[in-house]
Amino acid sequence: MTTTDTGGSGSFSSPYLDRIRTMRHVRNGKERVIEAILFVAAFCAVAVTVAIVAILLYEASTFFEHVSLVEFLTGTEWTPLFERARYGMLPLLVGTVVTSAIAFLVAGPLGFLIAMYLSEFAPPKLAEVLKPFLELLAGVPTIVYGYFALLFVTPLLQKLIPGLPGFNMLSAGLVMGLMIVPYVASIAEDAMRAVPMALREGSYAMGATRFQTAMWVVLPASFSGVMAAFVLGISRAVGETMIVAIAAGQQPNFTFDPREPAATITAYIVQVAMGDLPHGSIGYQSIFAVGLVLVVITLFFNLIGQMLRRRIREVY
Amino acid sequence: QQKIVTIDGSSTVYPVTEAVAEEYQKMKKGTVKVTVGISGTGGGFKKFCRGETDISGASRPILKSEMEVCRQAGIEYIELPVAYDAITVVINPKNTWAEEMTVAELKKMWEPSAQGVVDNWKKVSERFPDHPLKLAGPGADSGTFDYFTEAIVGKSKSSRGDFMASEDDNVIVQFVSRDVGALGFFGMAYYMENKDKVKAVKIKKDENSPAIAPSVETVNNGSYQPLSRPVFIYVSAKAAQEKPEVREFVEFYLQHAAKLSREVGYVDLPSQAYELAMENFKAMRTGTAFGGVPDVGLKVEELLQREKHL
Amino acid sequence: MVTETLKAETRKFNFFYGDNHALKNVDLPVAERRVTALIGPSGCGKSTLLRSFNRMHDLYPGNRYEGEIRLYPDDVNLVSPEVDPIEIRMRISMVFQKPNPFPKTIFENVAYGLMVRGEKRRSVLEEKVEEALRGAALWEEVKDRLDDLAFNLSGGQQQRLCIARALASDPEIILFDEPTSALDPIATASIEELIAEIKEKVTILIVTHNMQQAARISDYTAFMYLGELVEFGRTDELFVRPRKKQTEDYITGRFG
Amino acid sequence: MVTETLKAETRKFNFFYGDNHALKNVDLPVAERRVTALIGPSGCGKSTLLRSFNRMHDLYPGNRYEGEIRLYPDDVNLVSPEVDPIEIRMRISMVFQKPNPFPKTIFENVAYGLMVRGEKRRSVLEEKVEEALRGAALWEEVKDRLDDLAFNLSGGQQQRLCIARALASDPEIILFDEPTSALDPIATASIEELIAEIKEKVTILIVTHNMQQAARISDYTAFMYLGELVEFGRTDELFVRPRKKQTEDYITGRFG
Amino acid sequence: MAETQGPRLRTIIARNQRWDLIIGTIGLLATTVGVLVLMLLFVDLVIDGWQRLTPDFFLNFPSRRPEEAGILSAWVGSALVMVVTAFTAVPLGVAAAIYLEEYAPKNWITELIEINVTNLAAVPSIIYGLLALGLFVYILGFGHSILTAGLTLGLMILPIVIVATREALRAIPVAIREAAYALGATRWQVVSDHLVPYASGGIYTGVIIGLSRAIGETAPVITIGALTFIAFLPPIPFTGDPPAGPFDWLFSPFTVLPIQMFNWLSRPQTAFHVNAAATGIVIIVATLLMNGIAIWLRSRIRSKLKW
Ligand SMILES: Nc1ncnc2c1ncn2[C@@H]1O[C@H](COP(=O)(O)OP(=O)(O)OP(=O)(O)O)[C@@H](O)[C@H]1O
Ligand SMILES: Nc1ncnc2c1ncn2[C@@H]1O[C@H](COP(=O)(O)OP(=O)(O)OP(=O)(O)O)[C@@H](O)[C@H]1O
Ligand SMILES: [Mg+2]
Ligand SMILES: [Mg+2]
Ligand SMILES: O=P([O-])([O-])[O-]
Repeated sequence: MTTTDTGGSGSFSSPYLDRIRTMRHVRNGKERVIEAILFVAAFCAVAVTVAIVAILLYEASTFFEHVSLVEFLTGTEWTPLFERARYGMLPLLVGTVVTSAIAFLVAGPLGFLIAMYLSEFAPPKLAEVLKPFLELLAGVPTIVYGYFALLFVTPLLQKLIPGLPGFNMLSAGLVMGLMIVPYVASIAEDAMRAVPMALREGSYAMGATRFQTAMWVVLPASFSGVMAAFVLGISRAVGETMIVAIAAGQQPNFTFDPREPAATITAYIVQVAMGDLPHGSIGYQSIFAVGLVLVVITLFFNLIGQMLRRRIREVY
Repeated sequence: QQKIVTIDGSSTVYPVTEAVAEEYQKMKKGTVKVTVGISGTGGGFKKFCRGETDISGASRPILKSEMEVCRQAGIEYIELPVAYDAITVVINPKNTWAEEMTVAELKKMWEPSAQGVVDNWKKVSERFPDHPLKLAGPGADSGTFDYFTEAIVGKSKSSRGDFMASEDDNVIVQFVSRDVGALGFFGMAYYMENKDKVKAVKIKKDENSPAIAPSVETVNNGSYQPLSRPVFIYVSAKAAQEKPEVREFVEFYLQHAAKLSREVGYVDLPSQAYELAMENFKAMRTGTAFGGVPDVGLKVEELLQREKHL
Repeated sequence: MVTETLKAETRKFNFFYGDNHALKNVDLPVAERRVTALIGPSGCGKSTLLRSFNRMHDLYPGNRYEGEIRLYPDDVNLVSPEVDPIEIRMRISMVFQKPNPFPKTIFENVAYGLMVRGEKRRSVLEEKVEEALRGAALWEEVKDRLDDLAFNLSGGQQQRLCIARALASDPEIILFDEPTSALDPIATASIEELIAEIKEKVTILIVTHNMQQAARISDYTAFMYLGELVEFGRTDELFVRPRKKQTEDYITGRFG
Repeated sequence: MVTETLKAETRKFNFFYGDNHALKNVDLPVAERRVTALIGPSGCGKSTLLRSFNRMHDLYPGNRYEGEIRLYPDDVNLVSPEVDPIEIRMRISMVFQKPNPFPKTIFENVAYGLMVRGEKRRSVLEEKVEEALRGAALWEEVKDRLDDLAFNLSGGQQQRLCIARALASDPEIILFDEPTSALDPIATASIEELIAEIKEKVTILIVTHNMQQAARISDYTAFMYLGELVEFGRTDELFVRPRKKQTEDYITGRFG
Repeated sequence: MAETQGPRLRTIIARNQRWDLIIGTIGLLATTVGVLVLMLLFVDLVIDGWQRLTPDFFLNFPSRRPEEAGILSAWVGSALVMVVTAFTAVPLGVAAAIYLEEYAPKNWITELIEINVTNLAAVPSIIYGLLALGLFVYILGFGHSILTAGLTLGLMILPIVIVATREALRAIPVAIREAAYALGATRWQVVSDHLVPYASGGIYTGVIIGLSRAIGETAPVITIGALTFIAFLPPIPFTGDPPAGPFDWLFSPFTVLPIQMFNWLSRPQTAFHVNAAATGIVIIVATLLMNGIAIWLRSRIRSKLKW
């Protein structure tokens, strides 16, 4: 057995070591300052949320001093700026629901099919060519979509549906659906791609076709991710403004008929904002009140969506 | 220090002011900047009385409540009429039954008690067919809306709320042009540009008066009643005194208003009206000729001579 | 030496990942109802060869087969483009390195191969599933929880489930790619036992990096190196008297 | 039998990944300017021990050291919270399993350790970089392309670059974590040669899963199993006459 | 000898593969619908507006005469607003991402920040308009200025920048971080010498996508009250006399492209609608160009930096 002893010379004293030691405190101080700065930046995200909530709550609270919450949530007439002011926001809510539902009926199936096609069927080369196009579709400004809905889609629809008014929820919803297709498709595709290749190989090795593999293995494995795509897509539609403001008409209309014109929550906000905002008036506060409702709805959908998305990440 | 003239207010007056601003800035070779916002008459006055703007466009006279706000903020103003407009009631070109309407019929459609009730032409009058009625008009911040309700319903801002309200008159054109049962109203300029898409309703003051269509002549000769109206700019006296560019701009405005308002589709005032206005401005005669209550069917020369009050 | 029936064989078989020439002129016989083991250092092409047998490489673009893999008794070249890879995969199943059960119930996992074939009769499915699970020595452990998710099984059970899945559709050959490398010694032993049992019915081709395992379970062994088949022979002979220097170095642990 | 100088030693050293007790009462001496190899089956804690020597575990939350790792000659406990991990890392460098050059030029890669120390003089940097690249037997191959991106080198060259990077800042110990397992045999040979050379100057601690490699290059070998140090001794003795049954089983390939 | 199952299987396979064909075709069609809509949209705009796309259109101020009107003040306004937006979102977003990815301990504060960022990304843009109206316009008194618009859009795209930066940071292998730490680098040295440079491609991509989103955004800008006739340019940045001078451009009135488009769209004369379409083309080309650059950049990073 070897005998060992400690000590001796050794190359231990590096020329920089003294400096390293003396600089330790300076270094740590600097590191801490930087970390603090970065933390403040990260905390800005929270600050923005707090600011949003605070502003909305503050203005809305004065609104609710004049308007009862019950009327606000259950009334079917919304005419806050007129002589006979009514503050029932159901018409706006229904407008929002109907346009979002139409958008979802377009974007859900289409987005799902596209995601499945790109992740399971398309030759990789083709998928690489098609995907940027879809992403571009998501990049088109919404005002352009609004223009498209009003001046292209609506006239087209009027040829198919006689008597369709010039402003209607159908056209706005359809175009909005097209707008969120890439968004839904990309989240759903992410989820499907997260399914490990090993599962697919397992299925193919049994002699399954692409369709069988997609439906019986990939889809169940990515199910919650696909659901997340749907939910987040709906949340997008609920918050979309310019398309509905331009193409759906801006008249609060308590109807579920998609052929009718109607205002959504977002459309009401821009409509009021387009005039002047008489700071402090009930009209001014009303947009914050409905804005609050909008935030609550989108937040709700978003939380569900994130939860579903996280679940699929946890599994794989 | 940059020289900026800030203007906001009526969308009806906007085309005239925009034209003047454009010409003026051209003349000044960009040394003076003019911004023209579109907030509607009411919105414009709110900013004006907060001292945010130098000039406010208005398609109706200033209201009592607005006068009060201005007074409290110490804002004095000079009221200057710049053109005539005829609020035009429009229907779909395929609508054959409502080419002529009385003020009473319009009232029946628009008064607050119609809200949620009058939703069919039949409910307006027996002579109309059984067809759904769809209404569109400028929003609640609009002077056109105020004037229309004053003239038709009898009380400013008094209207039903369940119509398609838009500050954007073009939206109203679209609305009416695409629905046979639709009816809307806006400034004449929009009608002139969209004669192919919408049809103007001839207005009868009452059962027995003749039906008059809006046009330059009927406005000028005072027969298109009660929907002819002068439109104004209100100039802050303080700005006019302290900012030479504001003074210069307003003088430029009054000199060119006749030509430019014709150009953008409005009816110009008689030339002595502009002279009188210029006189009033130079003399800094502040206040409004109206007591804060719009006077329907007034002649411009008349009001220019009137006693002013703040 | 006994005479064996040939179940399949590769002939001057080459494989390319794009430009990467991964298999070079491989001639490998696969005897029916015997276990043939592929050994060799990491990256030598074992998995590549194994996966060629059920056309797994068709799933990815840019891959190319050259030469033949003949399947008997019908004597087709199973890598020929005219042959439908799906048919091949139905006839030749595969068990992977990491257990990869589907996110479904135990029953559905095992029945999958049959359902793919369009079998819908519940009674047939039940019978086959039980048979396969028995074959994979898993029946006793799971018979009361066939409707549980397969994810809830242990690693070794999952791997046996994958074997049951492969067995259920009566394949002619089962390919195993390091089926025990992700398992603990006890699970490993049970899988090895299983392989010894099922070779009564099915031809088996297995990749393993564990030479002891190859020695224990296989009848024939092929040693590969850098994409080439260096030596092939009866397992008992190859491990005791390797004919090539490289083989000897490898099995004595001198490299790899 | 020679007398060695002790460069470092662990004393009753324990390590925890959260609740996972990964190292148990390890007592390992590290002789100065010698190569000490850590061997053992996968998951036995070799990397964990190695990474403790330069406080890599400090980077992740929830990790805990217990016991001591003493560094000589100054005799500090290098895992004590009072000791600056940055100082330790400057004195004890590490070379990883997969070559991990920075996506920067060859020069910048090698000079980085000095730049971190605040060295800015170009002449000093150039001199040191050349010295380190010579030390890593890479100078001749790259001297004309020091401004090329390091990614353009081959795998073996990249690993030598990483060794040069570690050498450039004159560390007292270099830790190697399976430095050749991602390399081909030729590159492996060149790295092994290199290690033999640099041990003239630096103390080396190396993890390897290849027993032949441990036998070839190390002076001392430690065999670990399940987080414990089972046996430590001179390499020539340990491989020929292991004292423990487990060690023998492992080096004869009976498990692992 | 086992009999071959070949022929029996072939009929089953043929039946199964019908679905592949059907779904494959439908999928391809669905995907092309997206591409087709994009083309339709663009062609529709181009047919309406291409004739106005002359150099004069870019060099003229808006005018009451449609054929003389141009978008000079609008595109300059958009550009300046984007400068403020970028200066708001980039430092904040990158710093926040670095903190979350490299520094944040696992505790409830960072958890809170995390949840916040994902939710902020889903807050409708119009709500940012309300925030701006309440906070910047009225409480802070920035008025309807370039500063207000830039800050608003900057906050709006903050989550986009944060997410993109985090993804770029996450793509850098742990091995690179460990290599740097092992040489004795401090956390900040690792971040500034390695992580940020290596992530820069991904960060640029995120910023460009964020800006392309901001440049086409209409609703929040309308909400802060920017629907205005502007026929002049803001002061040239950083040229005025101190103290307020160099930054007086920030407080200047302005207009942006989508607002100008919206303004023209609401005119009675169809000639103005042509202008609106032309402006639409400009916006769409600008956003598509930015998106294109981002997509290109991303694919280049992917092929260049293969870890
Ligand atoms: N998808 C691929 N694309 C390109 N080359 C590949 C691919 N997969 C494997 N290779 C290469 O082909 C060669 C053979 O790989 P293969 O996976 O067959 O080796 P193996 O013997 O199974 O090794 P291991 O024991 O590590 O699994 C290797 O050089 C490998 O790098
Ligand atoms: N980050 C970690 N968190 C929790 N446990 C870990 C972590 N890293 C390693 N372990 C566990 O600690 C034990 C020792 O791991 P270590 O990586 O040191 O093994 P090793 O001997 O290096 O194995 P290999 O040869 O596979 O690299 C293993 O059981 C491993 O699962
Ligand atoms: Mg393999
Ligand atoms: Mg290890
Ligand atoms: O915009 P108005 O002219 O209707 O007030």
